[in-house]
Amino acid sequence: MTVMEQRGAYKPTPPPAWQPRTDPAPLLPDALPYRVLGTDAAAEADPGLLRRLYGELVRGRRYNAQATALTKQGRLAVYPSSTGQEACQVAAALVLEERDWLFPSYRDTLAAVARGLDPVQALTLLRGDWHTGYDPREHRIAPLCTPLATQLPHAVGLAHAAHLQGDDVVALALVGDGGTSEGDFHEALNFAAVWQAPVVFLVQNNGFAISVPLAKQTAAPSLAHKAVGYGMPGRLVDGNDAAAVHEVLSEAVAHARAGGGPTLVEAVTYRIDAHTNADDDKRYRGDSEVEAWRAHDPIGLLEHELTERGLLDEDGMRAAREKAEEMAADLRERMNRDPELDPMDLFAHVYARPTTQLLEQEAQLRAELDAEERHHESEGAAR
Amino acid sequence: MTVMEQRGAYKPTPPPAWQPRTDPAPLLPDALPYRVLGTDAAAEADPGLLRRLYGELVRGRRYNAQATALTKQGRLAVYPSSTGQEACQVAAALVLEERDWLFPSYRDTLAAVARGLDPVQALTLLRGDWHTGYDPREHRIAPLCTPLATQLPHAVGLAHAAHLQGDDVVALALVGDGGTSEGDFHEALNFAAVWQAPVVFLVQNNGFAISVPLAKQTAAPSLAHKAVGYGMPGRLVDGNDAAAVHEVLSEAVAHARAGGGPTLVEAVTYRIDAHTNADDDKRYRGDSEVEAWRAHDPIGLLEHELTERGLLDEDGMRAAREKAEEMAADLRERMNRDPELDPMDLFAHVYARPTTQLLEQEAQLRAELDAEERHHESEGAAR
Amino acid sequence: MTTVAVKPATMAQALGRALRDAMADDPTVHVMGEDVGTLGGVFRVTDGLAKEFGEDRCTDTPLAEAGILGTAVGMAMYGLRPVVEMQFDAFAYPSFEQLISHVSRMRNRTRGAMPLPLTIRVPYGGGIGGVEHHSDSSEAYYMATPGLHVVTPATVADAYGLLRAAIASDDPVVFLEPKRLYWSKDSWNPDEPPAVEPVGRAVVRRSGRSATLITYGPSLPVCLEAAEAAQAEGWDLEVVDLRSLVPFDDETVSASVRHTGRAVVVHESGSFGGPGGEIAARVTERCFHYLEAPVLRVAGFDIPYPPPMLERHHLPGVDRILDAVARLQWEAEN
Amino acid sequence: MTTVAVKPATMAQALGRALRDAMADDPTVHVMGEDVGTLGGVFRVTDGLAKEFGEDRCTDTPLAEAGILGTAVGMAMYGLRPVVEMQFDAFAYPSFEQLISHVSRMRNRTRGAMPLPLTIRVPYGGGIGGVEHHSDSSEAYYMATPGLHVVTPATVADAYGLLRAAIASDDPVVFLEPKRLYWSKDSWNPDEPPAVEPVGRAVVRRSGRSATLITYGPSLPVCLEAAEAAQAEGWDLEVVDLRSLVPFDDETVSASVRHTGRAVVVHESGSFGGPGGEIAARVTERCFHYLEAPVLRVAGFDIPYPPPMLERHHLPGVDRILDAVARLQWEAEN
Ligand SMILES: Cc1ncc(C[n+]2csc(CCOP(=O)(O)OP(=O)(O)O)c2C)c(N)n1
Ligand SMILES: Cc1ncc(C[n+]2csc(CCOP(=O)(O)OP(=O)(O)O)c2C)c(N)n1
Ligand SMILES: [Mg+2]
Ligand SMILES: [Mg+2]
Repeated sequence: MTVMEQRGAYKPTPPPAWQPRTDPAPLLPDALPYRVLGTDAAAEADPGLLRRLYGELVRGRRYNAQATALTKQGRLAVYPSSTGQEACQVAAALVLEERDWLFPSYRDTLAAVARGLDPVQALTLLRGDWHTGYDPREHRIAPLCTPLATQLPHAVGLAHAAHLQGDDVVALALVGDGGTSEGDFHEALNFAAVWQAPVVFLVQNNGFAISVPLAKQTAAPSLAHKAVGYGMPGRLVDGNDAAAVHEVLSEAVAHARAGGGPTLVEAVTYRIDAHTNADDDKRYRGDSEVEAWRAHDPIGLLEHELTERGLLDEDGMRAAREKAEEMAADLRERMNRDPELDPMDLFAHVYARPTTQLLEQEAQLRAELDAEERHHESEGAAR
Repeated sequence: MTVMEQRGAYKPTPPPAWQPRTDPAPLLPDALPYRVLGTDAAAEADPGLLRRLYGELVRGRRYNAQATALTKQGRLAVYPSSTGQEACQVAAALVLEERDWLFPSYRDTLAAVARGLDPVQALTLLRGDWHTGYDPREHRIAPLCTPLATQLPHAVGLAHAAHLQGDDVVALALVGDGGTSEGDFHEALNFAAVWQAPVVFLVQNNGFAISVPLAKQTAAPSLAHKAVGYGMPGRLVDGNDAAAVHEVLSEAVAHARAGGGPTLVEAVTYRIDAHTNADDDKRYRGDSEVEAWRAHDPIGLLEHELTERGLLDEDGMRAAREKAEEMAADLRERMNRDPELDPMDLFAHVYARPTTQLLEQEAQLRAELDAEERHHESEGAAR
Repeated sequence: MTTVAVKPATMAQALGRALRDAMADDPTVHVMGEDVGTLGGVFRVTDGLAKEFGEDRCTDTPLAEAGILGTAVGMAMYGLRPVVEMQFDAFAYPSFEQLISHVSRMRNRTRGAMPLPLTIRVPYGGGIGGVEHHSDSSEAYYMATPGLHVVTPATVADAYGLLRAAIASDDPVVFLEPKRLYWSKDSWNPDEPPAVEPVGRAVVRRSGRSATLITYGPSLPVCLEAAEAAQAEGWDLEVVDLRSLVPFDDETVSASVRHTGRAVVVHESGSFGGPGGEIAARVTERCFHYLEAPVLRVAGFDIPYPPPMLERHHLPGVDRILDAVARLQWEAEN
Repeated sequence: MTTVAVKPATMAQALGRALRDAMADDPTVHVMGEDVGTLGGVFRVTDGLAKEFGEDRCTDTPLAEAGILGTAVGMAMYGLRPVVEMQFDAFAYPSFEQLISHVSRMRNRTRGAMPLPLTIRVPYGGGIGGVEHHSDSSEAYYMATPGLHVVTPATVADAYGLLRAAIASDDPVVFLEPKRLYWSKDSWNPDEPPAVEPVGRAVVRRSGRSATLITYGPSLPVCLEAAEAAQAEGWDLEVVDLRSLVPFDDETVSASVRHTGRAVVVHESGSFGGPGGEIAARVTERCFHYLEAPVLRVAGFDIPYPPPMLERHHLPGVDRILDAVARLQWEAEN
């Protein structure tokens, strides 16, 4: 239609009714990270839960220390420690029902362990053993995900599928501050909001993506502010305050389960150790920053609260430490045994049934191994 | 460090000072799309600018009609019309200085034409002729971009490069509502904000991505709300109100030029025609919706304003139409001539210098063409 | 006995019918992608599915290919069988990280505990006058990614049979649909759709003694035409339709080449690093002493896909195939 | 005359030096990527550049590979010469849409008006005990994308010379850095870095008469070792280091194979659809009548890259190369 045809009939009208698709106000995070410990809100926290969180934090810290030690002994190929982030790891595990799903990144083995996974299974990948050490469906823990943020659409799809099937299942996905810059973060959150999928996104903002500080990662007021751009609520929480993280995540999970859709939670925390054992954090940060965060330690915070309120005494602390030591000793002991891998597994699971090409390659490797063995045997016989 | 080593020294402290990296309030868009025409703000608009916009809108509408007609005559392979969106197209072109860069998508040939590009050059791609019909550097118009949102990081990089070189250049990038769902949108806006690059993003929210309505694309309050998640201002504007779009974009460009960083502008508009000539929009939308938007037509709105205020009379309208018809006649005439393409160009610009592999393939094609020609000649001679 | 109405169907219709039947047979089959619901897809392959099965089973997604494939992975993790549509070949590229890092590896990563029965439909290839990014032949990327099956039909019956098999497969299948054959027709009985074809078997479409044309998808009709034309030159060409690039049917292909002693691989995809190199290499490995000449390749040039007005120069046509056949060192025979 | 200190440098250091010298020579050269600034890169290749040239010339970007490559495209459009680092092979996949749809096509799209002088550095390959996604050999994807150059050094000197050439090139270059050779050493004179090598020339690293090993990057040292070991078996192997996969140096490779009459292609990348197929096919096309046996391939298996504890079974080693050489139908010779 040309403008000529258009004229005459034309009466200007206001644009067809525009209205926001969602009210933005309730989606915006609070001005400051939500805290419980050391605030008035602490009085309302369930003592049983706090004690449980405490035990898990102590065990988690010990787990981190043990895993780090195992890298030094060559028993782990690499370990990205979550020391300092235990409150996030533990709370993420504890808010879930058995039927729910956890989507961890490479840094989140502790969350899997806190959920009940055998630490040796959790560490299989990082040990240099097979890529995944457990059956994800049995534990409802997705494989540890290395390509950043790529696990987020998986969590959305799984939650959506469960919802479509009428199952009352929530997915909780973990991602780092750096991971929020990836396109997959964006696409996942958008799909989740459009589909109103029962999924919770927990960003552990630990200040760094390897060496890159948050200021080079984003100019946003907070990462939680990204939520409004998808039409989901954003929540900001003190990530070292286990009670606060637990409360905020519990609410988000309940909201999702009730059909309210996804939530984005940013937990402000700090990575106390280097990125991994292979990293040298002296190159990009000073001790004073680390020290400032040590003084806001998740275990210390909770321990202080519990002891102040008479919910924890020396005996309780000792008991927690002992349980942690037991776990560590068992882990150490079992990680010191060499895992047994079958080279033939290289071909076993590429497809449901190997292609003829793979069968040929399998035969080749088998022949090589047989030859190697005969060689060893004959060498042995010769001696 | 285990929790054991940690205890004793520990004094709980509040978390190291947290503060928003940006104040979110000024980043949020207004509750309703900004309008000028038909509101009090119109009185302040520059009459000269309004008349110029009017002339361009009339010409733009005629251009859209002519291009659509050319598809029916087989003179264009495909045409994605911007009928109904002329206010966005024209304003985007007019707010830029000559040294600035425009990053159009496949739908934005009109913006390029309004910027001064020869329509035949703008339509080269859509005609089935070579991929880009003009020298992007000469016109500071990037090639029409088909893979959605992929032009956005280019705009950011170019603006950033100009800024680093000390050049006073702004880039304006166009994208559709559908394109905002792509990861590249997210990554581009994030880089832009972190780098404070002088770039303006204009989302033409025309209600659809082919057949998919906005409600299936996003649950956000508005697309402009996405800005806060990157730490840049988001602006919402009536995309059919040329004066309003011009004002909002001008401000954003000035802000960027002054070193204030990027802005995200959402222009609410409507695609009056089908997605392209190949699309059948009856499959996904009713006439009444289209009619409602016709009553809020960008040309009608501006014409009404101008005639009401005595800034435009029948003569002025006729003059605008005549100029538009001239352009259309010239375009029609030139598009009816067959373009001349040299098959050898297939190899000429793959690399700065063709590889030996390409030289071989070039020789092959040349031999084939020579043989074809000899064949034609001998056939001609035989007759 | 009732007489059955045998009427012509296009490849697009056969694909749509395969989706419909799969969805009817198995409630875990979900179709998703851009414009697949209300519109029925830009090629109308999914026409009617949203109406018949509801928008939850045939879903218009947001516009984000990595998101589409990534959420489909999650759905498959939960036990569904997603069938994803990528709108065009080149628009699948944003999903490559999900494809390579997850789709192809999830089963292996979990030692079989978490297979991904996913089908990714990708309209591919040129010859339809499409502007930039609408005519890519991207099969080399898929072939180089272990863990994927790569399947492509060339006939209406195979479009049905292979798509059913792909959806039924417990492994991820990249299902390449030759765009320019969407409107090709064949008669079939709509009450009795063609058989489900096993994935991984090539088929000899034309028997011959002089040389073998090895091809697939959009190039099959061109090769059959070339074989007809070759008769005039005294060549009796055999034509093998691969149908499945992964797994590769070495048996059928090698048997044919051992029989003829000469071979040309024909495809639209670029030559360098394209499928033809792999095919020529493996045929040569297996048939070296039967070969009278090196296996030749007729392929697209090693250039970005050309604009519509030049595409005829790029696409392998009958003449270029015959030229290659002529170069198969026939004099050596006598 | 002063005596020059010749001291050993690692490949990582040579690469760093190449970046430094390029930045010093040309102010339009910009280095960007994840952790390339303050940290100096996870392999320390960019160590010191941010300090010497400022963060605007050596920039820690946000964590988004498509964004990194996409903004680099824009920077190149404005006349800069970005050198992008992808942290690991598998983490380049998110950038593939930008790579395929723009980086490789911009010059062609604009008929040469807008070339993209971009270098993309990609650490690749295995053998370093890396967990999943840290050991991919992704060269097949790059080779199948016309418009890209694909270059990979195997020696310390080439690391310098080829990277300088890549940065100086007016075309986009994917520069593949063999991770497990980062710490390989060679002596050089830091005051007089090695020559800038032209992109596109293969080089014979070892002369021999019996058969040619065609290889590149991480497999070169393995091939040289195999060639030494082969002597004991009476085979005198020639070893060709391709250095550039695109453009491919047919001349050097064919000359060698015509001379020896036998060839094995060796690479870490998977065999099916990998570089070896292309190489074997083109060598066979060019040298058919000189070949005593089909060109064989020794490559990684067609599987996702294995966990560290199994990678030694996957990587082509000396024995596997010698086995292939043994299968080159030596009996046919007599
Ligand atoms: C797609 C992708 N790009 C790059 C990497 C390499 N990499 C591993 S961890 C990391 C930093 C991640 O930072 P963040 O998301 O904040 O998580 P954190 O390590 O702090 O837990 C990078 C760049 C990767 N794993 N995946
Ligand atoms: C990456 C990518 N995916 C898919 C397409 C196919 N496609 C072309 S236009 C279009 C819809 C775009 O909608 P929108 O961004 O709202 O822009 P509009 O067409 O409305 O201007 C789609 C899906 C594409 N061009 N690029
Ligand atoms: Mg982090
Ligand atoms: Mg739109």
